[in-house]
Amino acid sequence: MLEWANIIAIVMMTLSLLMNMWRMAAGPRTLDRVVALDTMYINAIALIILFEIYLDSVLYFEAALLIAMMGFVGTVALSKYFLRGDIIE
Amino acid sequence: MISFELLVSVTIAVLVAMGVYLVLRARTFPVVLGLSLISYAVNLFLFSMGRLEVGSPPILQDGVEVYTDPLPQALVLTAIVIGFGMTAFSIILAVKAYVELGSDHVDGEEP
Amino acid sequence: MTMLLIVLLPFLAIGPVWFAARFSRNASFYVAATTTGLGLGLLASLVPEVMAGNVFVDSWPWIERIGLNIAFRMDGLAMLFCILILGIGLMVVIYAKFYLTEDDPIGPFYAMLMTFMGAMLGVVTSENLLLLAMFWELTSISSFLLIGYWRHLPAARQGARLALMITGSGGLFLLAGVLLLQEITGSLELSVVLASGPQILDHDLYWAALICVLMGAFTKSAQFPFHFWLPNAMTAPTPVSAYLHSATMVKAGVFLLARLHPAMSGSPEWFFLVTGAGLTTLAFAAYVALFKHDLKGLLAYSTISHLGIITACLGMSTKWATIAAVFHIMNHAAFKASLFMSAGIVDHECGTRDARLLSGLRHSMPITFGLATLGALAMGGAPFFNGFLSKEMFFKEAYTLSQAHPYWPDAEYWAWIFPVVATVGGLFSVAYSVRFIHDVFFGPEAHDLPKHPHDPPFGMWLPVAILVAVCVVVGVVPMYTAESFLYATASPVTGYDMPEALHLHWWHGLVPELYMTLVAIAAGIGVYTQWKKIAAIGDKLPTIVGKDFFESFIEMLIEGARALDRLVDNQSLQRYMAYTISFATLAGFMAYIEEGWQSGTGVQTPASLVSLVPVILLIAGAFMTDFFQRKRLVSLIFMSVVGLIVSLMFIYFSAPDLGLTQISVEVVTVLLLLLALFVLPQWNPVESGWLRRSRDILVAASAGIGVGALAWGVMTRQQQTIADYYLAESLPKGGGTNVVNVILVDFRGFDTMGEVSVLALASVGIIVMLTGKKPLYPNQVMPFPEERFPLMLTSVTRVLVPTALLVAFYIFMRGHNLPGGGFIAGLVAVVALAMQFVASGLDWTKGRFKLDLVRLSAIGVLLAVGTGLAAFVWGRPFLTSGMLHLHPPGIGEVHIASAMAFDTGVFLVVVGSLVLIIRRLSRYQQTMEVQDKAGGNE
Amino acid sequence: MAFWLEIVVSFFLVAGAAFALIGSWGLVKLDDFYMRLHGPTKATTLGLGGILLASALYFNFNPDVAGVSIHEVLITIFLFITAPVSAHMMAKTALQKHFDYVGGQQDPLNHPRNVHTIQEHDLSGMDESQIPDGDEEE
Repeated sequence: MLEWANIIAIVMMTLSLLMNMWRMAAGPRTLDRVVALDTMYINAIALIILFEIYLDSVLYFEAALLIAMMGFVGTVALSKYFLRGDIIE
Repeated sequence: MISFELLVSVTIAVLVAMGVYLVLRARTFPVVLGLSLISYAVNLFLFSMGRLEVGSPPILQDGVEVYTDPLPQALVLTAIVIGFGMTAFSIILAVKAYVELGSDHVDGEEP
Repeated sequence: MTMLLIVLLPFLAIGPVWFAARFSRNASFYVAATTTGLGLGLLASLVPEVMAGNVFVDSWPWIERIGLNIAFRMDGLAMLFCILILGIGLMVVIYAKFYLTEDDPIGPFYAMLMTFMGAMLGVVTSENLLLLAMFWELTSISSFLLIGYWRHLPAARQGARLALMITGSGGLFLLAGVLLLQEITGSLELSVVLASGPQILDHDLYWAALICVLMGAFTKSAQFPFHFWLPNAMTAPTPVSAYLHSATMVKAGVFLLARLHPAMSGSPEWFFLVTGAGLTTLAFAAYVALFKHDLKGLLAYSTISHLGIITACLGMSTKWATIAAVFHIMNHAAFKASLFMSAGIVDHECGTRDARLLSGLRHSMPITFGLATLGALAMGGAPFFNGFLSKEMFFKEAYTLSQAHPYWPDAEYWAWIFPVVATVGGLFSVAYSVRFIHDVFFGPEAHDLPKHPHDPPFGMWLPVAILVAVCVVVGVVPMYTAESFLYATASPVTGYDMPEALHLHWWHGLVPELYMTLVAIAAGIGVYTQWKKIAAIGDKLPTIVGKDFFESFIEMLIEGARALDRLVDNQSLQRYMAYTISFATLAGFMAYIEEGWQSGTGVQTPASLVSLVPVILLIAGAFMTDFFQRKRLVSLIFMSVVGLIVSLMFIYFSAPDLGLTQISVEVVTVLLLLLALFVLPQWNPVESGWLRRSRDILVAASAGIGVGALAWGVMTRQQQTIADYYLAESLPKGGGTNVVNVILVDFRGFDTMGEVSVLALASVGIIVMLTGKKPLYPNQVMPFPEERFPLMLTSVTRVLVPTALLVAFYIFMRGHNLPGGGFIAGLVAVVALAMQFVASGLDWTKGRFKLDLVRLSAIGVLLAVGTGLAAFVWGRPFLTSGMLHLHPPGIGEVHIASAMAFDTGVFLVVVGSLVLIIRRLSRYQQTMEVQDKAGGNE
Repeated sequence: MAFWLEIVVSFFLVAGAAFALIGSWGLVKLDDFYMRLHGPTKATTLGLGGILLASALYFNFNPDVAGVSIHEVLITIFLFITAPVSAHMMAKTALQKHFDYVGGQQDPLNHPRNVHTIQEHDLSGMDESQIPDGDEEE
């Protein structure tokens, strides 16, 4: 059952990734793309955790952790770029 | 049949093609982006020389016998970092050129 | 051993000579003179043996694979040249001491002279032909330096360049010739080559080898049509001209002919080519010499002409002609060196060497007048001088040729050309000798000279006197002075096929050569009296100036190269890149076409439909990066999608370390590009037409397909891996279970060390680029006077940054056993610090984060290197790692491998360099903002 | 692995994924930027929380998998701190840039409540076309 649940979850996550990509491509504003990118990062974390459950392995948690961190920094930097232009003042 | 080998090859091909197209643009910024894309492709290419294995990372564990090839990974790891060094250097070169020359055309002057 | 020492001595003296010049000119001079004298002494110890007919060969293996040995050979010919080089060398060293003024740096001069002397000695004593070619090129290079000694004179530089190009390329021909000889005879050793004369003559490659060797010899000896570099080299200081261009270097060419004479002569090719070149040069150069106003120019052409005599003699290749050639080599060296020195004295004392200005110097410079006259008589071939003897022998041989020869058994009317040309050459030789003396020393005394002339100091005329004495003594009593010596020196040239005895005399009775001499002398004096009229005729004849021809040839080459360059490179990077990439792609496809492309038969891993999605995303991301390339920011966002998916792929395909690295690098790259984008324009203008775009798409697509096909071809084939070694040895030898990290810090630690050094260097380069005065350039103004640091962000980062640094530390510590390590930990720390910069600004952070980042990365590099060096303490090779296993209570087992220290070094370099880059770039922008504001207020 | 645990884990997995999917669906479907921001920041974050919870249960209460894993906690904390902040930043940006929103309301920055903000800052002399955001055409 868990296996099936896992696979369903993975399919759903990939679907949402595709939707994010659609939003990213469609825009219309650049900030929409940034939101989509941020969402993609979060979905990627989810995918990695699902992958871990699938493999019964804990070797990939750091990747999830780092993606969470990097996604945040990336989004913040982009937002700051819109706000101020100069991201590091 | 779709195989991972095929998918990765297609990926590499697309990355190279897109990267090359960007490298051929007339402004410095796309050229830097293109170089980044090409270096993704190159990293993937080198990595794939160790063949593609799912779920057998080269972390030694008791009772696990199958590991993927660690050597290309080690090479690619440094390649990623060095690639970053190159990107950083070229983008700052672009900034400097723009500031000094007043143009970010790759030839240093507006056509 | 003695021979090696003779050759090495001058080279060993280079340093001391130069060094001594820092103390005094005299010290340098004494070192140079002592060295030369010592060489002469060493040579003297060999002379008796060589005179007795012995040949010494010493050999030490050097690069045996290509047949190159350090081998020396001392026979009569080598001895003759050694005596010339060292003897005249000594004269020149003494003369130069007085000739050079205080302004001329004497240390470099003597150092170059010593280099040349050593190289020349090497040429004449080499037993190995390849060694000879090497020394040969060294003479070209050192003569280049010597000719260009007065480097402030453009003419000197041009002359030096010309000489180098002609003699240097001749040297390349010689090298080819030598290799061909090796091909023919199977050996580079002279003893073998000299013994296989018939084999060489019969070989198919004889022609090619002969041409190559002759090119080398003719360029060096300034034979027509390669003569023109020699007059242009007369811009050199006179000691150099006397040494290189009369006595030694130009003789290297005829030396080569003489050296290979036993092996390569005896064919019609040899006869016609060598004799033809010699006679042409002889007559042509003697004619030109007559009309030269520059004394050294006159002497230069005279030298060419005399070299022509020697060449012609060697070309005739009969027993007596060969002996005449060797005899003339020594005679010419003696009188021409003395004349050059006399010309130098005149130049030195009068400030000019223009024959039109000089006049009547016999009153003010009696000693010089006497010595120069004697030298000129020898040059003109007057009886009782050494020049007379060898010229007589030459005339005799030329006359003999007109009578009969193996190639034309009966007397042919055209064969008269030999004695006629010889006589004409002699005639002009007499004419210019007379002119040299009469113009300079006779006539009314000149009063408008730059300097007031008087006789030079003793040291300057002594060498001239010694040489002139030799000329006279040999000329008057050849049977007691030169006979046995000539016999010994000429033997190797004739292949030890010598007449019983030589019987040198200046009176042979009323023979044809005597009439030829008399005609030459009488007509020569006649020509001199009418030389101005003849010159008027000569001016009307078309002249081909070799130098101009050569210069225009070089100009043509350069122009051709430029045209080719313009064809492929129109200063457009785009076009250049397109060509380069197309060419590389094409080359790749050529390999496919040639070898045929097919996919491998290895096992393929089937992929699920789900795994198709990331690939689609990646392709879409990459495509959008291109599609939106004109909106740079959007393009950048799509690129970071590509980075994200690539790192997911790494994770999926069992490379967690790579995934971690990729995602961190991705974010740092985005930060950096955003920083840069703030300065750069936001959009790309539309620039490419559809044609250009289609071309680029074509190039890009074919490159992509090529690389993709290659990847597919490789991946579907069975793999030969060396991974098993690393997997098996990682724990026992590297003390870690994360094999990737163990490879990085241990097995391939040397590579990693290089790579962190590159990273550190890149950051240093970036600092340099962003340092200095920033030019004012219009830039995006700050759009919103909003709060600079959003409160929420700032507050959250107060918590997040320490957490992130903790994560970095954690990843670092476990890196040896689980995914992580110095690179990744460093990147995480960089991102954490960058987050701090974004949230709170540079100034805030700087107040709390006081670290010299340059020093940090330097410490990192040193730590990595130091860890490697530490292995030496335990007597292990560089970068061997040691291990320490600790069991502190509560934590479990802790490995402390020395690799940990190495990894720390990596960590520090990554943090230092990357933070430095980011900080420097944002500082740069701030400076520009300040400038913008200042500019706006004015 | 206990059956009940499997049920719980499966439930959280599917539920979490469903929330994430809904979040992305919202990102695609909703009409203006302010609305679209809701999907990812709320639904997706919650969905990820569900998946993380499932993972924590799976790895910590599963006798088949050795060891204790606290990563999920770390990630959860990290995510739940950062997600609001990034959402805040983006919303702030959108406000600043006067993004339109559906429903006929005026520019939020011109709302009476916000007028003083504008007065405080002298916007004159600022050429807004120079704002870097990549949206405008040259």
